[in-house]
Amino acid sequence: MTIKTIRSAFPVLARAHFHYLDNAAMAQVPGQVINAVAAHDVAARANVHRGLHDLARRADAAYEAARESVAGFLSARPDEVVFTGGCTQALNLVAGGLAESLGPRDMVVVSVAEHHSNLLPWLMLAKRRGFQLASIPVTWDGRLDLSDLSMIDARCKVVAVTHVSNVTGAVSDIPRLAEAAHAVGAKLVVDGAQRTPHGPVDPRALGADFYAFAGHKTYGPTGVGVLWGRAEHLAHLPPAAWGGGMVAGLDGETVDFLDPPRRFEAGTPPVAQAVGLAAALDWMRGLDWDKVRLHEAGLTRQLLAGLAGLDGIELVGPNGLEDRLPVVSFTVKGCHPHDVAHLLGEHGVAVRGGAHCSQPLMKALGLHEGCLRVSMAPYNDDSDIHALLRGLAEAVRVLR
Amino acid sequence: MTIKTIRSAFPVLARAHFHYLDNAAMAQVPGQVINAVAAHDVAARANVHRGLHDLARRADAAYEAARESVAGFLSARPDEVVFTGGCTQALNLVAGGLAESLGPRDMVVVSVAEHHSNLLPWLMLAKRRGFQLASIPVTWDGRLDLSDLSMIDARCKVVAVTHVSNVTGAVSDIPRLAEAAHAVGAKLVVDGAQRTPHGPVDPRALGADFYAFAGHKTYGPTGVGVLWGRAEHLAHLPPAAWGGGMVAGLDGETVDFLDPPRRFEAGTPPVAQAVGLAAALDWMRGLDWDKVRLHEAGLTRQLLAGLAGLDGIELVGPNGLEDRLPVVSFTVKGCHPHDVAHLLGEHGVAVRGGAHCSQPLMKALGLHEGCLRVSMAPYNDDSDIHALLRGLAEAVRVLR
Amino acid sequence: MSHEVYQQAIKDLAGREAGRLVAPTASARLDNPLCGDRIDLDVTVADGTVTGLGQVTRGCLLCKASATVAVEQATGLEVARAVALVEDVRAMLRQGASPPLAGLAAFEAVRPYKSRHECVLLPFKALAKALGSGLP
Amino acid sequence: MSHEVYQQAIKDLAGREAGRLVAPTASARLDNPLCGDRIDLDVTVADGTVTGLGQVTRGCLLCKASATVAVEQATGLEVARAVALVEDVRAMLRQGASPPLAGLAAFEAVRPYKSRHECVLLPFKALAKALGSGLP
Ligand SMILES: Cc1ncc(COP(=O)(O)O)c(C=O)c1O
Ligand SMILES: Cc1ncc(COP(=O)(O)O)c(C=O)c1O
Repeated sequence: MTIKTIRSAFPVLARAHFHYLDNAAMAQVPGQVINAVAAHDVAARANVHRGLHDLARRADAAYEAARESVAGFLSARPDEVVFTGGCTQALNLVAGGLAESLGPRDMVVVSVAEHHSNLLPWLMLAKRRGFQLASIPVTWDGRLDLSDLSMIDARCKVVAVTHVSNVTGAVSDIPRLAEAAHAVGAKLVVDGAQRTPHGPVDPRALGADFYAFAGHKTYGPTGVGVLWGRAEHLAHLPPAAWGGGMVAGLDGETVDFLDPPRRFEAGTPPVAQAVGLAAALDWMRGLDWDKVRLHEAGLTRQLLAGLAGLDGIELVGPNGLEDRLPVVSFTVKGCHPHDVAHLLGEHGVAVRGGAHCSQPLMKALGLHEGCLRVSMAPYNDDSDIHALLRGLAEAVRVLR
Repeated sequence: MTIKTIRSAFPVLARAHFHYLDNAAMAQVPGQVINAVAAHDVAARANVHRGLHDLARRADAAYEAARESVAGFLSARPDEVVFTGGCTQALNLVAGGLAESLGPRDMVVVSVAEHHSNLLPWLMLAKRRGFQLASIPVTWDGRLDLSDLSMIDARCKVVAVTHVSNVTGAVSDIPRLAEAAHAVGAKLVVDGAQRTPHGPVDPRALGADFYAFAGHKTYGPTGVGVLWGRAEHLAHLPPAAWGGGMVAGLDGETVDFLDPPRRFEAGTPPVAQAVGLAAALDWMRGLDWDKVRLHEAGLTRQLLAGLAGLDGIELVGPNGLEDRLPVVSFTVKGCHPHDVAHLLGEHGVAVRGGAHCSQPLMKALGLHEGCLRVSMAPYNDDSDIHALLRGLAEAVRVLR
Repeated sequence: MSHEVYQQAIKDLAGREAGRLVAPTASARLDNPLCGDRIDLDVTVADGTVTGLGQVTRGCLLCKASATVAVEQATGLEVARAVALVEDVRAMLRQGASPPLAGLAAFEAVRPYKSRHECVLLPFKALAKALGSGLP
Repeated sequence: MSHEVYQQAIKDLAGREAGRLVAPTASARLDNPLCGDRIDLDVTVADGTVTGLGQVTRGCLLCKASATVAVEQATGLEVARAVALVEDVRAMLRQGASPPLAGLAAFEAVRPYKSRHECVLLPFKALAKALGSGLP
């Protein structure tokens, strides 16, 4: 399995002089995912659950097989896997469900490094239900500062943190947070959006109680995400969205919800997208992740070294490779991130500039104008890093 | 434009001896929709909003063009079109937003004919926020009984009804309901899931304030739906899901939401699915709907006549063609709907049997075992009706 | 039209409804609200053995037929054995295990139709419930 | 690398920040929190005419350059005219209308880059806001 083989699976990468380094926003998609979705829509398209004709049986089988594929990726049980419309929806689902039993004497602990999608649901529900919200601060290099976890006390019922920062690539110490949360009987919700693009993960072994991720960042289709939850917790979680396909009985005001996972899948689920996500995860599981991780780390090292050689670059986040994934953010002295990203784009290098839906982190790190983010995937190679560094030097020359 | 031309757009229909009459659960998809989604994922795949590279600009353009296409289909403004994960999610979004300002002195009026997706959100929010829920009853043939609308009184803040019944095909008198709702200052939420598969619609002209529909029932992808709302109402509707991409500013506890429609699109939206839906609606807008409606009515007439000629069939819903779309439900004396649907399925005829996520209607009509539903689309033809009637006669012979 | 699932044996079974018992030791009502199926099942037990069974079922042919097998062939079984039947029937349908009761052979044809498995299982769930084990 | 958007004219404009006025008739602060852009704009008005403008802008080059055009070329305009500029700039960017101020010609290159339109518009929105019209 060479990087060339990996690249060749992605039709979009065949474009010449095109360097996609915006993977943390949305990853590209292998041809087999595109084909799986198309094939499903031609040969197995029907609504799922209790269909009695041939297409419906195929759709049911494909959808439940997709659930098993996700379960395999997460080393979990299929009935612990809930398909949602995205990572944000998964986080809203678990926040909405858990918030049902929270009130003014309770607290939820998030971190300053959260993406808005793992902050706003808790913030808005806190206003609504009156519970407290506290934030784990970050260190100067954007890591969660776990030196004082005393805020995770008896009032704390939920700790909700990101597994990997979408800005800095820093990997959170989930086992340590799990220990702190479980010591006070709190549940640990982990936002895995930036972790799952870099290989299979075992949220149960990490100590998470709930784990969310997005299809489109994991080489799968848009329009699908996953909420995993321990069976014992899903069993008690009330649904936070309601509709067809999730009730067993409905008699007047009495509603009898189906067991998980269907209780959480109100309405027609994203069937073809779940099938596409399964194809993406199957593709991922075919990679040698020890090798891929080395490759990604190599690119990160190369990038960090290249940035160190440029004038006026200030890193945002860890400057080493330990406990970090291949997401690297930085500022360029005297240049607004949007101007730089724009010029890089003209140069065929796709990166992102801005606040990255992480305004509290930007504020904590004093980044009023946001920063530039380079985020890599297994299909990136030296040429992408070279193009970026070359483009960066030229952008600075143009802008200054 | 012949039915043959229409059929030929749908790859799945090329299968011999295959009669798809389960369109109300999920419609089939034209090849051009499959291609549009695949093409997007190869050539314009990136996250939307503020991307500064080429792919991101294409993604933005494609996504906003999709919004314009939906707006065209609904004779609406693009900023009145919110993309959601489905019709159920659209209904949860509007219910959640409107419920924010409802309390114990308020009332929401639904109907007995609602699909669970337009009932459960209101029912659950009523429990939570303490407002009252009242139901418009149905007549013996499953139509909304509008003879006494006195329940739509000063306490009533929202009327939420289906445009077309997913069981009976009956078309609700939306203008009359709009008049009643608006007379008391209530808002009218219309569930258009079963209406949009049968041609463009103008919710504003009908008097609706909000209108929801599903992509997968409208010849588009799964994983996408639409909430339309009058600009003047969307402007005041609080969001009911939160995440990235929907806030302008976030400062401590102060959240400044973006204007509609983005305020309601938390997280990465179903970009490729929106593009696919637009392709589906563009395909629809290319049809001559006067002709298609005649064709659909002809099939309905043929089906009703055929059923009348069979022994022990009892119609559920209107027995005529007036104010009804091509959805026909019935029971077969002495035969459980699931047994009949199963045997029809073996015969290559896809129909649905059961409660159709409409338990209150089943109860009101005394259908403990549910019913069989035949639902048609423009691509259906005589041969489908013949196969159904033949299959039905044989199923009855086998089962009795 | 394939009649495999709706073979005569199934229809015959479905046509034989035992009716309720007059003096049951225990009873259970079980619904499958998704399709409106409902079974009322009565059982008499003596010395740890099922000594009598009755049932009235509203539901599809498969459910009615399965209910008949349950009442006709679970009589005489030890309670623990009767309770375990639901798992055995599930294994028969899902994993291709052999039928735990002779009368269930007719239901092997249901295996490929996953959405019908519940219909066959419901009477055995009701039996387990009546025997006080709760649902699996 | 295409420099069209970042031509020398834009860079020159961005480099000329007028600074705040000492005794403005009105001021407005406007944020684009999505990218952290912030403009503080001061205006003096006499007899229905804009007589002076000042600004300090934190933001990208396009925003800073546009702010310079606004303060340098809106002076002398009638208030209503100055308020209307934001719509004219929008029309220039979106519909290809001609630049409402000579200095805006340099911004025609921004047309294809929709996500940058807001950067160019912000100073003109601030101008309209300062002139008391509220935002469009
Ligand atoms: C009338 C009606 N409303 C709402 C829905 C829900 O749509 P979806 O399942 O696509 O969310 C359906 C379809 O299942 C329906 O028929
Ligand atoms: C860390 C993190 N969490 C959550 C999300 C939200 O994911 P989505 O936008 O796919 O719902 C993202 C991506 O935008 C992310 O990077």
